[in-house]
Amino acid sequence: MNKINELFSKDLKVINMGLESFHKDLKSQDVDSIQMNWRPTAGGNEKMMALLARLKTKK
Amino acid sequence: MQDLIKKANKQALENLQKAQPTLIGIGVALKDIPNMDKKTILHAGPPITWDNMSGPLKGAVIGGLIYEGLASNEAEARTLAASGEIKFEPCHHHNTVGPMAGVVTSSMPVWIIENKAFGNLAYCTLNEGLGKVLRYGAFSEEVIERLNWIEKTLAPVLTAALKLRGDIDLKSMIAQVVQMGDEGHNRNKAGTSLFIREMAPYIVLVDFSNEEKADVLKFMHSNDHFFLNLTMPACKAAIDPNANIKYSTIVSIMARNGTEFGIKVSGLGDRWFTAPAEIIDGLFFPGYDKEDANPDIGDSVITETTGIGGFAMATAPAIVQFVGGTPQDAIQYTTSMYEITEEESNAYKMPTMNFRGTPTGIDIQKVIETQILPIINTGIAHKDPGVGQVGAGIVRPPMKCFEDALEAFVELMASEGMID
Amino acid sequence: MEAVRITDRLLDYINSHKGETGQIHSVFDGSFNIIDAEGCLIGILSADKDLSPLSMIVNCQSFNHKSIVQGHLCEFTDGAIHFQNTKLKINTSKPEVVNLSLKHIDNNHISIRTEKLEDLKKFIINEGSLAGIAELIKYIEIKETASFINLKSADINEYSDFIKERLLELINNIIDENLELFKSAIQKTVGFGPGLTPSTDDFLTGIIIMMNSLNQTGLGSMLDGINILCAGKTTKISEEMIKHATKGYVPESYKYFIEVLLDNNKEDIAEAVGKVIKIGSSSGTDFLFGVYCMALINSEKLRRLENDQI
Amino acid sequence: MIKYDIRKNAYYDSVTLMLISKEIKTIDGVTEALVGMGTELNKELTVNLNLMTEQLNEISANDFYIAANVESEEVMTVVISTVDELLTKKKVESGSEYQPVSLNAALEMQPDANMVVVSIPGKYAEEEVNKLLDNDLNVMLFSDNVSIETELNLKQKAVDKGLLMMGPDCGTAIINGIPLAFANVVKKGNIGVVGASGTGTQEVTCLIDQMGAGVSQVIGTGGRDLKSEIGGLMMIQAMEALMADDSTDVIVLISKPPAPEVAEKILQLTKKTDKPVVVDFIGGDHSIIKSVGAYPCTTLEDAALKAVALSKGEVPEDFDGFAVENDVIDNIVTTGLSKMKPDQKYLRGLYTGGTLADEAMKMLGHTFGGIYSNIPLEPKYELKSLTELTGHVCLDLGEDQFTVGRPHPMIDPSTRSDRFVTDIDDEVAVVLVDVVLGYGSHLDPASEVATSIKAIRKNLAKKDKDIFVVASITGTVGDPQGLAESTQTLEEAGIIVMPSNAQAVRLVKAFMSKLSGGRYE
Repeated sequence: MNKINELFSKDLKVINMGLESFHKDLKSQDVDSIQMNWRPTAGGNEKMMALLARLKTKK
Repeated sequence: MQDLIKKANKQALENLQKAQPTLIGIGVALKDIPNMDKKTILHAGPPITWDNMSGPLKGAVIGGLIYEGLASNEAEARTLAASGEIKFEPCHHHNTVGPMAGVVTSSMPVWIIENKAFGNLAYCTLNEGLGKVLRYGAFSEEVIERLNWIEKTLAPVLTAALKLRGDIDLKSMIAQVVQMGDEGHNRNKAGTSLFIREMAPYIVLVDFSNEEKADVLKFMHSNDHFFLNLTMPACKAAIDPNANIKYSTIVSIMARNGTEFGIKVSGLGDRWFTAPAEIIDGLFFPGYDKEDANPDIGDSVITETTGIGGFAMATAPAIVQFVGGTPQDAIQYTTSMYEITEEESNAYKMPTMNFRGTPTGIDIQKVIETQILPIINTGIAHKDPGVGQVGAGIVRPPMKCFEDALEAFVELMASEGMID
Repeated sequence: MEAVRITDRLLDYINSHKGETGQIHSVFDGSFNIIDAEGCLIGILSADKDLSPLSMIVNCQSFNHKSIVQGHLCEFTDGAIHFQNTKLKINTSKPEVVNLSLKHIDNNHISIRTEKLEDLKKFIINEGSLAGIAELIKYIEIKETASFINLKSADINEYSDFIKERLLELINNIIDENLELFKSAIQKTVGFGPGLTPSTDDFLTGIIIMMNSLNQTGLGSMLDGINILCAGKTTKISEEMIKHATKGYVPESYKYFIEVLLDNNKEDIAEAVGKVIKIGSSSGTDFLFGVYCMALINSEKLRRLENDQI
Repeated sequence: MIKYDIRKNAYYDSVTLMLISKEIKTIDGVTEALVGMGTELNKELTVNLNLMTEQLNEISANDFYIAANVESEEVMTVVISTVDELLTKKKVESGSEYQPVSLNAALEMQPDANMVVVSIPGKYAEEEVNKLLDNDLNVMLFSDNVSIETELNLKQKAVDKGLLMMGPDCGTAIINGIPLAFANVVKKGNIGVVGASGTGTQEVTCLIDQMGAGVSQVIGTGGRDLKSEIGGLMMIQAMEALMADDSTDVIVLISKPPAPEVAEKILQLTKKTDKPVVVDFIGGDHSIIKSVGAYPCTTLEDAALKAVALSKGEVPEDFDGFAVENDVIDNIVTTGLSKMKPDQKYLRGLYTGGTLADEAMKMLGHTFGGIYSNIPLEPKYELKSLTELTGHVCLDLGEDQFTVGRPHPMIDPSTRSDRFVTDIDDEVAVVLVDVVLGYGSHLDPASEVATSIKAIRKNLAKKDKDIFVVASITGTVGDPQGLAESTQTLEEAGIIVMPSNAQAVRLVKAFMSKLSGGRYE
């Protein structure tokens, strides 16, 4: 069975990244959902993002 | 690169988890602390010159000089301090930690903690109690008198009692107090009580007058934070083996001198990364407010560096008013710290977190990535010398320390040809 | 959701209104209200809220989600309240039933000890929320008539300043047992002040429930029709609170407090007062202020009666 | 200046009210302020504090109000936003579940998560979705402003891993019966839907529910999936899953007309299943669909009807009429026409759902002249100005031109409320609107429309005029807003509510055709 059909046979467990109203809607229907306090990597600080990325490169 | 970092960080955490900080005795700064001499004064935080010291630290230095007999009054002490004759060095450069101003002078008695797993030692003065005390920059006669009493009575009584009692395993003691509602930084009530319980049977046996012995017990009893000066060097001893692990991005020191906040990172060895210390957002004692507060000061943040203090806030519901008022807030704070740490403590477990281990081992990569700064519980000193504590609260280090450290780490790796 | 505790009146009410519908009137974090066709307000509360005369506590922490929306309809059925639009249902078949009546205290001519009233005053001043009108307690003196002492030079909030004369008028009309003037004074005080239940309404609730509990001739008859006088002059939620008080019903913590206050075997009112002060923002304190005034009026009256007999 | 903020029948707990009172008095530029319920005595105090304006008379005992003496309009805006902040802040605190920042922490809290709904700014979507797919998580990517190259990379990765990557710009899905983002409460059933158009998919699923049938899964693909750059990667992925799904007996595909080679690929795939496939390539060519044995449709409603018929094993028939008898429709048209004045000749379609607007224009075609739009069928009908409308106009108010700095009109209907004021002039005869219910949508969009229409009617009545207003509701009885309640709200405002967008458009077509004595016939 592929992963999508596997999904169809399970309870939906959601992570919501972004608009909190989507999470609240799910909660109000008793759906298992958690809300992330998402923020861009390094708060969007491009210099820091570049530094982190450099440490992740393979050499 | 990430594989090397992971391996190094794993090593750092293994060291930390394996640590066995143990109280082995009381010594004297001059004799026991490495590279100490009569003209050296140790202080909290990263290096600082006399000119740049804040009020409480200057006050403590003045008090220290008077206590040592190097000066007889404030004016003399100031002149001497400014003369260049006195060497000011961070406690951390001498395997030592000091709360608030953290001033250590040559005659002071110090706890000696041995990390039995590695054999390294750490030192810290004996806690002076509350009110007008040297660590908050007070240097009046009563302060000096108390320091003398600590030297002449408290330390000898405890030294003798410790000899009878034998070594005390601080790791298991801290593990217990974490389950008794202490987070190990702003709340030390359980720790102090437990320590008295351990020591009392031996104190009564030692060869001192009943009055002296009673004074010692009363002194410990009257000061909830007595145990802080044991927790701190225990943390220091535990984390010092991580002072220099190549490729590790784990924070090995956080400390403040009242002017600057500084951190060190394991893989970057001895380099300090500093930024101006922040004013603490906290609860003030009646009659004081933010205007009176000195910027963040003290080495006590070594507790957070090793995964207790603010990181273990969830276990200390008694002091949740510092973090917003409800035990739920405290749990939120602790939970958020798991996002920037490498592992969970195998020894310090929190009942309110379903006995989850405290978040341990701050990774600078994670701090930058998530923008979550370590949370620090701390006392607030008055900006003027000698006034003392004016409140308590929470503070976070400046982001700049972590940004600079990350940049330095990347540069180092690049210079070694490890990355492009 | 399951109802955990319910007042006997609400249970009776639901049982006698089966098949009828109501509408969600207002929604808060820890509670929401249903209003029915007759205009009765029914409170659905989370566990940490105070049970009020026509309410129930359910096993739900927060009502702040989309399934409970102002204006949604519901239906009372046998053993449950069903909400249309959503699948929400409150099961009312097995809750603990609570009686919140204060009518049945049978002591005639209760005299509350002066020390107890002094304690009450201290608690209100030191621990209460004086953001409503309760700060007037510092200045009020009730003897044969009521008056304010040293109020002119005092710095009081805009609400207290605005209402002070009318409050005095109201109290004096009670002392005089002048029914007509009392009723007109009520109309001039009801529905004033900050909060969802304006401060004077909390104050009046205190006055009214004490009139009911003190069980003195003359006072009880003054209560007839008060709820009609207040209609439209304050919020629906307040109107209902006053209506219940005229019938001798108050929220659970209020009831507990009055019982402690009136029980001469009990000295310490601190715990009971503490519970009341926590209600609302200043509501509990304003209520206590009303209770204090009425209790003082009563004590003064009894004192005069005794003196007369001598 | 003295300003008011009045909230009718609004009840906030006292602690919140006190907090508001305290906070707004500290705002710079506020010299005096009063916060409370609008009882007579509180209003009297308002007068005493010199905060009187005639607005005070509008307030009743059950209204919450703020009266403030402020330096400028801007200060009042600050006051109002402070109040809103305080009102919502409390709610967040009461939730008090920890909200993780990093994906690792989220996965620790929800270790068996299998779906992530992503609605973050588009420029960060690539990095985050890549991480999600690396963790074998299905993704619904609501965000827009994601480049087509990124979309291709992400979908390619999802296909390789056998995962769903719905989107970008995917507004609706129902997985295992759970509505995600903008979706309706639709009964469970045996119809599987794959949609590349959000409101189109909502309309079809709602109609399926209203017809008494239900859905197994509703999978969104994002609007660009059937372009040649993407090649229908996700639609194919979803179709294959539905073909293999035992709970799905009928498959419905909804999209704007795809690139020809993509259409070909998808239709070829339908041959590989015994399950009937209903295809609505809105306004697209039918013959090619028929040639592979699938069922083409004329409208979204037609698609729903055919799917429902097939789900019951019945033979589907084309539907292009009304649910009621023709004389009922004639009657509505005649009554409406009788109220028109000679200068009233134009149509205004004000849509919150883009696919519905598109369907309307396609159905109306050129029956009574071209229709200007921000999403025109032909370039020459592109609106030159969004502020001065002339001729027949049909707008998709969900497009970027209208949503700069404000939420989508399905969430915040004020965009449309404003357009009602500006766009309906003396020459307008007919207004055509959609009302989209369900999770994600506004709490009561019907009331917003009703209020606007009532106000317009009131103004027109002064000139002895009226307008002909037709609406359709995309919603179900299970939706939080309620289909019946919404219908009632609209009808009470004199709005004709049709059972589907298609029928609403047909009614408008009939009306417009007869307007001005059959000028267009």
